Amino acid sequence: MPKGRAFAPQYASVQHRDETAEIGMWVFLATEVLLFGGLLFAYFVYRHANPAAFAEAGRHTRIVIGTANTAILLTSSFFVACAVNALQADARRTCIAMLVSAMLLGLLFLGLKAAEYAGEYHEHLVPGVDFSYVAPLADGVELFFIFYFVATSIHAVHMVIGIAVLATLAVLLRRSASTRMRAALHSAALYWHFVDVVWIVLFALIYLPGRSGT
Amino acid sequence: MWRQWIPFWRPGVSPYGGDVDLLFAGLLLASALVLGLLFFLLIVFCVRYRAGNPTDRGHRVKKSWHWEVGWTSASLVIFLLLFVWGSSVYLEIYQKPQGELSVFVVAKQWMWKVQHPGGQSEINSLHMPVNRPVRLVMASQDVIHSFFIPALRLKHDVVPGRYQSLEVEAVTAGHYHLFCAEYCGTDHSGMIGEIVAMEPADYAKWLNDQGPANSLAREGGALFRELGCSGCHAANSSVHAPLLEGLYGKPVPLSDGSTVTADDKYIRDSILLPRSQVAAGYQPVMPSFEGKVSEDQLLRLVTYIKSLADRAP
Amino acid sequence: MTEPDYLNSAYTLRSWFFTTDHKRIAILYFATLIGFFFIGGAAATAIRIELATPQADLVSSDTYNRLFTMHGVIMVWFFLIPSIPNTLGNFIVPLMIGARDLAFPRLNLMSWYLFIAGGSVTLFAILAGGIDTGWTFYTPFSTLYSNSYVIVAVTGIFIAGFSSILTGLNFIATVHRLRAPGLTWYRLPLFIWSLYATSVILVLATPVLAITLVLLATERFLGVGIFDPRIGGDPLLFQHLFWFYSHPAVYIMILPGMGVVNELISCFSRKPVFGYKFVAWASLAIAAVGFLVWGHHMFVSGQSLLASLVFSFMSFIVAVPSAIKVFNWTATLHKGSLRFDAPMLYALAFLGLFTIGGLTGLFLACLAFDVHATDTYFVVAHFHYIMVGGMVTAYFGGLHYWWPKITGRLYSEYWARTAAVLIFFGFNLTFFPQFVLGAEGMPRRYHVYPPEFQVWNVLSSGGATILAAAYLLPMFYLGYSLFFGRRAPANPWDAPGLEWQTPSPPPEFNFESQPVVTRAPYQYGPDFAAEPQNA
Amino acid sequence: MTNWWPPLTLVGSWLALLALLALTVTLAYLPLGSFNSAVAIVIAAIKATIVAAFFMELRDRGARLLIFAGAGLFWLGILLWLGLMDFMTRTPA
Repeated sequence: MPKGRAFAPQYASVQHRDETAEIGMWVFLATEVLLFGGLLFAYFVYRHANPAAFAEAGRHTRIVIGTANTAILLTSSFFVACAVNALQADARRTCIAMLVSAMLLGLLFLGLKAAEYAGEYHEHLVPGVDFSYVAPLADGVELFFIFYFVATSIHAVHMVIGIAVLATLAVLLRRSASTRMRAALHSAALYWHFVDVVWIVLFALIYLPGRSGT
Repeated sequence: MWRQWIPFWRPGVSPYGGDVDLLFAGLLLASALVLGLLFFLLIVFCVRYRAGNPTDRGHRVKKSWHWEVGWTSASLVIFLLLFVWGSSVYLEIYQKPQGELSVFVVAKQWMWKVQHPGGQSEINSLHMPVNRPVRLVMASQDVIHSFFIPALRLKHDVVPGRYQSLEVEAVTAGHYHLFCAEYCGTDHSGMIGEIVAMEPADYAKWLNDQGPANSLAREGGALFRELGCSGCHAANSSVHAPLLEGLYGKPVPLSDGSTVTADDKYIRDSILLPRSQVAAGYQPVMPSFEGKVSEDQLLRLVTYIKSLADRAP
Repeated sequence: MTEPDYLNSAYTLRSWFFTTDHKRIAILYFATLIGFFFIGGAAATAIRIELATPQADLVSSDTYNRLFTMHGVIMVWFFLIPSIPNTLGNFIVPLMIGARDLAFPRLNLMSWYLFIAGGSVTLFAILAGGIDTGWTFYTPFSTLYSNSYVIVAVTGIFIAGFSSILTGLNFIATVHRLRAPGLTWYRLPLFIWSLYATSVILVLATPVLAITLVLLATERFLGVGIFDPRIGGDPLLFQHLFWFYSHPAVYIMILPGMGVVNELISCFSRKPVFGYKFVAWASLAIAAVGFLVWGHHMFVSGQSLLASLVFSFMSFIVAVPSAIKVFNWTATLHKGSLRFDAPMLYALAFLGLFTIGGLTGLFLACLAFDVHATDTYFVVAHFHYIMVGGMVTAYFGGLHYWWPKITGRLYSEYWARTAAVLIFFGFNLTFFPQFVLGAEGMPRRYHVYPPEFQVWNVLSSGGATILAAAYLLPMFYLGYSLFFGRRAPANPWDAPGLEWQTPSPPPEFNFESQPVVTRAPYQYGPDFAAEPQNA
Repeated sequence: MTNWWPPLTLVGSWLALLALLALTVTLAYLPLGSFNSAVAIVIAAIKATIVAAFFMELRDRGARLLIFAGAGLFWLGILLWLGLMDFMTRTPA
């Protein structure tokens, strides 16, 4: 049996291994699409049933925080893409710096998200914990906020995992930049960008409805 | 007659029961032919081509496309025919209820409560006249149940949160099983009853024998006052609330600009979820009666409001 | 001196529980699944004993409800879904395609640990007091009215779901990237095609189940109304989400069985599978169209008429590729040279039982008849013909076929054939009467029932006794063969597949040198030169 | 090693994404009636495509990865299409 190779015995070459890892990552992302897909389906069903309530509820979200967070996440994605590119150019220090910046932006995102949650808690908009909303359409508004909290918290869990992965990679990259690390960084980057894409969609569904007053 | 070929199956006694039975017979026949052919081929091949049996194994069928395309399209055509047949009978079963005789059915863990329009009520049984369509209005108080009468070849789920209308009709007098077919908890298998289909004269007599009862609408009216609804929904009330006379069946403009028809579901929702669909020009001040009224009280209230349909507002 | 086989490469516990060898992981899965099969089977036995009489005499209603829920949950998620993919698939796929391992061996081990974790959590829920919702967890019963360990059980299934996803992901990457040189797609054995199709479903359907279970647990835990009509939620939304996973899951449970049967029928008739390309693409067609039919579980639930019509239509369409397969298998026998070893008996039993299951599926796809038959024993009989008559039979067939490869031992052919015949008759006696019961209108999940249904129930319970005994038999003769069976040669069936070109049991990295493939699969018999495929 | 500069495509995508974000927020406040939600979703789709094509490097990859990336979306489409079909075509019973 082959020993002392840089890659596992089922592969023929480093490139073979990395391409397989990339395929695996994309299959995983397809899975993730359907995970959030179930939520989207629920969202559209209830939005279809309560269009006015969803517009009204949309106006109760904090668009400033939402927009800022979107910009933050887009920028962090940009940094991660740069990190991948920098490592390809053997600029290991730049790569680490980019990863750390992306992580910090991710943490900033989570911080803003937490502030947003706190605000909603004070406004009694947390279904199941403290929800009181006296107005017509209150039920539809509650359905919206259930979706809002489930979707954003699952997204936040993904963010936490992503930050942890980036942190691990940043630490490991300080030691060496083996081909294995490049493949790992590539997969991690795909994951981070995917979490970004999910947020782009959530942003459109959560923060934008009802802004024009209709 | 083809029916005798399904010996264990008692004939359906609804107007479309025969159609369902015929469909079943057709499916059985088609399956029997396919299975027969398959088993025949299996046995013939197994015997003839067993290892060691000297037989002609040359001239194997090489080009498979003809066969493949052949049996693919044959199955497709048969399946499409079955689809059309099954669907047409289905539309017949679930046609829009026309019956002028409305009976309310409330399902709850684990019983069927039946309310006749004249106020007669029964539990786990439903008396109905033969050869006359009856419109069932069904509601569930807790979980999903399913109203299943095998003899009528009829079944429909009763989902909480909505009214389900269903037309039933029996052509032969008799006692038939009523089952709950959707699993609903501990006593699911105890949630059974019977359908008693009677000649019209017997049915009239049965209704009479149930003793003098208040009509559902009158009981609903009493409830309307008891629950304090009349305090607001009255012409001389100090609270600005919509009048309910002449409301039923009319379009209602809502505060969000849309319009709904004041049907059973709208009235029911307005009692339970008053904040969801607020009539235009009114404040959402009505308290929710969620949890305060049971499904059968709701039925009475709805019937009462329905009975006001002809009065001038 | 050749290197030691995978069973003898190391003996420590560590070498088993931290192995990344796909063959050892397959064995780990196999041992686990035997346990779950017997737990699920014990519940089934209790159910059949209880149903021998119309009244309640063995258990209370609450216990009965917990029994059938446990039977369903265990058998679906902890036996049928992982059965062929994770045991035979794990073992055979790399061997069949000439790879040294799966693409992601550590992910493979992790999937087993996730499975164990999910299984333990679910078993805990069962031991702590059970779940009484039925395996379908319909709302609002499961969220508001059930007084049992729903959240715990759902957590277990959620975890096991990720095990499925990892397995599917691993197979997809493996089949795409690790095929031996020369092994083009159309040279792949059909078992690989069907596992590939299965993996597609595993990867794309399971996450929807995961999110559905999250929503269910959230609603139950916080009391918010996601599916609860009190604030305008819709209980049917749950059913849509649930069946979007659970109908394709039925194909997860049958496609691998079909794959095994291809191998068996071809091997024991000494002929290539008739219409290889049709059968291969039929697997993918089933996987794809299988996603379009879920609403046929909801014909009487109050979904829109249009939806019912569309879903009924799609359900007929999805039957076409299955029909193609049955015809092709039958045609494969034509002018073959048939040997009736135990695996072939299982394959023939599969053919008959699966066809009955498939045909009765058409009954249920037919809208008007479904109104009568849904939620009755007709449905129970139908899916047991597919799941047990189809999948479990194929599983046993595959197990006997590859047993010499996996263990390096030969079992008693006499006992194996006896068991196959007993299973076939026991199975039919158990489940055929249930078609009659369903047609007569006996609803499923009934603890007590009107006395007129007793005759058929007694027949069914009698059959179940035979079936239970027949399922126990292989435990003995296969167990015996492990210790006392004759040593198996590398290729006991004289088959051309790559997995037979390496010693039994295979060495740790499967092949001594990288095999190269030069021809199509299933080249049996005198028509094809006996040159080894492993050049 | 220190004189690495980010490629223009990445910078360009990033700026385009931020611009689209500004655009979608602005458009959300314009009274377009039912077009508001359509616009929001279309812009979200464009943004997602930019991320996928440039950040996730899909534009340099072969057909196989495109199929893998598309499969999830395709099946999501099935879920939404057939699922919503029921809810949109229900008639009150």
